[in-house]
Amino acid sequence: MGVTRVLKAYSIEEILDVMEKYGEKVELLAGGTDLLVDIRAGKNKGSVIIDISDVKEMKKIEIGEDDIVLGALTTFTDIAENDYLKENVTGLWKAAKSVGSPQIRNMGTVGGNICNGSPAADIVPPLLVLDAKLNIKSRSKQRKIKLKEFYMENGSRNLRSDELLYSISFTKSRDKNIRIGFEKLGLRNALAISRISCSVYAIIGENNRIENIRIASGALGKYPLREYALEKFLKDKNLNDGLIEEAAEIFSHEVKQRLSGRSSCPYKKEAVKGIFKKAISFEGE
Amino acid sequence: MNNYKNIGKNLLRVDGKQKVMGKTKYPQDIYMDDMLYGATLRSTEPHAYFKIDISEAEKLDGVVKILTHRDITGENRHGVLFKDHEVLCKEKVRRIGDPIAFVIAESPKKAKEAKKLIKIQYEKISAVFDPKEAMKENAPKIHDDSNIVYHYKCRKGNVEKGFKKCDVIVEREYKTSMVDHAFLQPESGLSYMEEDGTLVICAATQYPHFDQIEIADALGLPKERIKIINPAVGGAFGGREDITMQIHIGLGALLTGRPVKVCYDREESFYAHSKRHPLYMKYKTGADRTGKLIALEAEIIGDTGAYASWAVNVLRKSGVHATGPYEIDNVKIDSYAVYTNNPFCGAMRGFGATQIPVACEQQMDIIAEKLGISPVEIRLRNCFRKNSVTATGQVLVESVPLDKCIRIVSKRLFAESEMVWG
Amino acid sequence: MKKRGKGIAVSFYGTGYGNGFPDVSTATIRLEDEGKISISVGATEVGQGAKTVLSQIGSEVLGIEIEDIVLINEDTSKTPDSGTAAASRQTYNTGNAVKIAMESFRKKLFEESKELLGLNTSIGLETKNKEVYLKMFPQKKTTFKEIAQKLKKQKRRLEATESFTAQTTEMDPETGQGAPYWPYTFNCYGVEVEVDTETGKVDIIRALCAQDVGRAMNPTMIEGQIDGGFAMGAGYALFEDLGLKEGRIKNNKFSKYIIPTALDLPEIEKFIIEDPESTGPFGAKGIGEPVMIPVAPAILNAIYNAVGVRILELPATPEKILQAIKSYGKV
Amino acid sequence: MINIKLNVNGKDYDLEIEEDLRLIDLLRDRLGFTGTKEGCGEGECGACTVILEGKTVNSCLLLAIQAHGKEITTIEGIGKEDDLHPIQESFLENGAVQCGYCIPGMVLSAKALLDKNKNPTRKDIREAISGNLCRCTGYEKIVDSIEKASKILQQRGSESHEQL
Repeated sequence: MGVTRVLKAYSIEEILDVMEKYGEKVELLAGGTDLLVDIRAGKNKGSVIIDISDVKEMKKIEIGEDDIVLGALTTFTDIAENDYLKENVTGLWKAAKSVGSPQIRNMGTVGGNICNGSPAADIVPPLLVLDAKLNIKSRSKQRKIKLKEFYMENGSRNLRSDELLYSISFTKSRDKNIRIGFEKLGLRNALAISRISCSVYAIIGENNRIENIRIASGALGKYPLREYALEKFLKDKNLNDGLIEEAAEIFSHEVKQRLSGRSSCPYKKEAVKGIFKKAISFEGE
Repeated sequence: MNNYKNIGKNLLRVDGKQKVMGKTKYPQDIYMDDMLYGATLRSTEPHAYFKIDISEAEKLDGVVKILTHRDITGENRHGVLFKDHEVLCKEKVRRIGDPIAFVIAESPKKAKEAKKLIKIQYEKISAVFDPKEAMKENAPKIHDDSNIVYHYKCRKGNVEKGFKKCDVIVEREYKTSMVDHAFLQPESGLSYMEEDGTLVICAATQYPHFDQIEIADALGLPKERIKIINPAVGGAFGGREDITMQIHIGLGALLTGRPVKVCYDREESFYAHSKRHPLYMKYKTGADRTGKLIALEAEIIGDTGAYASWAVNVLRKSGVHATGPYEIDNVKIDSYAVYTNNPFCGAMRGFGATQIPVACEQQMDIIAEKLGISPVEIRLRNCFRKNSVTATGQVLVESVPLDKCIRIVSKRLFAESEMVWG
Repeated sequence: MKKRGKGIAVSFYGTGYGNGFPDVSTATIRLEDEGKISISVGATEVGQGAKTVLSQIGSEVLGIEIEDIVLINEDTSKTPDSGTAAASRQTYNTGNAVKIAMESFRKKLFEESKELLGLNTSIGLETKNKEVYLKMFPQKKTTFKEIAQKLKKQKRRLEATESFTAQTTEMDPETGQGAPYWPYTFNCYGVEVEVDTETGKVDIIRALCAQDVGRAMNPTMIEGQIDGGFAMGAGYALFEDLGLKEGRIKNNKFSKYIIPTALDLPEIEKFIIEDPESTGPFGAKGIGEPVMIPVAPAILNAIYNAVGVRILELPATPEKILQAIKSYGKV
Repeated sequence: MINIKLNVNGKDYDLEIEEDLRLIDLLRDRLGFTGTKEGCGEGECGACTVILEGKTVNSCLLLAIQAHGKEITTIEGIGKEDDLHPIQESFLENGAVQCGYCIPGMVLSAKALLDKNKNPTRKDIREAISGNLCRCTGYEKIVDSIEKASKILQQRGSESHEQL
């Protein structure tokens, strides 16, 4: 589809005005790292483009008392250069740093990555394990939904054409035994789309008891997924190498079912074990 | 190192400063007044007859002319060795990406728009993509006669007798992939007429004087009427030896009297230029207990895709280098170049000699391991030295420092203990 | 678990078109206004450094600075045919043509100087710093500029055109016996790789390249060729594939056709080996293609040394390596 | 058509453009900054890198409107004929240039890095140019050149401090 109009908005209000006016035909241009590729291939869904890259109120990282709020236009570079996130939300920081290249990280946004809905979106698995919520606004009302409810079974997204995702928030963890890991497997060490990615959030108590655990994967399904079966298996057990091996086998089995019949299945069901083990090692750099 | 004034010195590149300032003009960086823009319509079928209807596209405002094979003023052919390419396909396409029409319009957007309005009906015919199948008598013929373009033979000594004397024989089959030059500068060209009637073709190429001949032949003009300007090349690696858009823009400028420019995007570039030949290599290598090579037999099949390009020279180079740099008394090599309906293969860095070591250098390691000697030792035992004789009987009379290269690398790579293997 | 392995590979490469096909390069040298020297060749600069190396070779013969040379190669109406910029032949073939042409230009230059200086013979004439002087009586000298001005007045041009043809014979069609290429270039490369046995991913952690060059014309540029050749060889071994399916290129753009980035390559230890080739200009041989050839096999041998699997079909993707490890690897 | 204002290499421009014009096409076709190159059209190769408000971006993945009211530096804004930038000087001296097509993007990625990180490690440098593909050089001499340029800039930085 061609592009008929390009408008520029400087505030959320202006965005909502244009969305109200053009409805289905609207396509939001944030970083552009996905949309511009679609436009060039004529695959863009809407023909009215709103350039929202200068809406200041959506470009922020707020470290609050209880919550951390990322404006939807927060770029991967913003996250990668945020020391608080590097120290305390390492998995999210590492995922942001692993995206594409410096140029792509300087433009690509968290909101764009979520809305584009690629199964290999790198920032989504860590946000899933952080049980992040999406703050959505339309002219008439405001909604807050869990990220894990954003991707629908039929491949569409829980976002109406007159609604704007303006920020993402997750609870701030003050408990120091909280660990957040991320690992990605790409074909090369930069400019690499994830073939498998995995993020792990865990509260590890005395003698390594897993008091709470959330796991999410990327590129192992139609969109990034929470791995509930794996979480159930690990919860309340003591984290040790043997347990990790067992969990890796379960994960492999899950992937084998999910991707059976697809050409990538034989490889991904094996390689997922290695990626999971690295994610649950909570390595930093 | 030597007492020369400039030889052996790290003098700065004469073209470096312009490049570092971004001032170097590649063809896509050149603009002229009154310029028209071209877009090539390429086949989406690997093997088919086709019918083309440009009537609707011609009427689109902004379209100045749409070239098809009918507009060609000279010979509708080109090719570095055999003239098996068509400038614009007449009635049959042999690969996905074959050029069928060249739209010339006032803007790139208009040219692309018009391209979509051209109607093509394909009448698909059976295609073949595996060279081994294509070699068979009953395989679909890509060009008129046999699909086997070339067969190189090398015979030295007697391999049957040789293999009987071997303590170890290793037989494996190898296959290399079809890859692309991936030079950073996509193809782009600009053509215009000068006052004195000279037709200028400005495009990145590796052999301007040969392009001149091919363009003159296709336009039916004397070579002296054609001037090739080769302002700057953004990498080539063998991928700019075959004609891509040069004749299309030359014909466009000739027939419209206005400058015509075309810039391929990356996707079109992937289909427009040659690829590296994938090689199927069947190797049988034999050595005695000490690791001395005695006999080597190899059958090499190169898939050259829909057009020959440099297939003969590439598969010949594979054949000559098939032994690796080792003295072997008994050698039997057969290397074939075969047409298929794959994208066409031609020159790429190493030209047939790059694929070979994927096979023969692994054969050496396999033999070494079976004999319990190190990969270094087996290479030093067999490698060419001064006055060694190659499989084609050529005497390497000077400058053969291969053993020195092996020692320098091995000393640093392998710890002392690792030098003895197995 | 990460396992390391080391591997080497050697190669030889015959430069030039080969098999008796006439491999000819032609160069024209001219004295331009102001005493500049122009070298006109049809040799293309594709980035390999031909313009610089050919200027170095030409300037050496006249003992002048490279800045005093204008290298013209962009326009067929102003340059002779010097053959393709391919087959690693430009330094060797067109380098020789430039050297021979410059030597005959030098003779003509001395003849002109003899006239200008009123000498009976050109014996003893030398040239340095764009001056031509009598060795035995240095005050007797003229400059390139003066000669150029004299010629301009006389409406004459001082130029020399020479060609070089490489030695190659056609091979016997039945036995393949003959001398298809000359000269040959040799090398040995070694690599150390690290293979992740759980994902099959390969990282190259060390690279050593010993490259025979005959004589190095410009060491820094040769190192650039070795680095670039190594990168292209690494891509060939591990990443690159057009993904052909029924004649269709699946990986037809840079997001799918994967070439190495700066983070995929190790620091490369390079060793330039000089053993001058008498038929080469100042002993030089072609290296443009040879620098790429032993990389893929060295990597494949190193992968075997690390995890005991032989990858017989390029590229050595994580899928193939992991599948091979699971089925028969020594891990 | 829409109007946009932007500053390129220190000069202000006020232009009427087609709404969906990409930034790279504005720079090359409208303003003649042909040092910005297109290599892939999908933000993979970095040959179209420019610096937008201090950060490197792929100008093929931006609509021109996104640069409205902003400052852009292209290769033409780096150094002058007789006074090259230390990065350009170092690229020449250390053999970093071959075909030259990726070089404008590489120089800009290097500049953006050194503006933020005066003393980068070789890994930092490789990371900074990881979005700039090169097929000729194998990157090593580009990394060498940026490392040496960082030393020269630090030296000049300290010299100017002494003069203050």
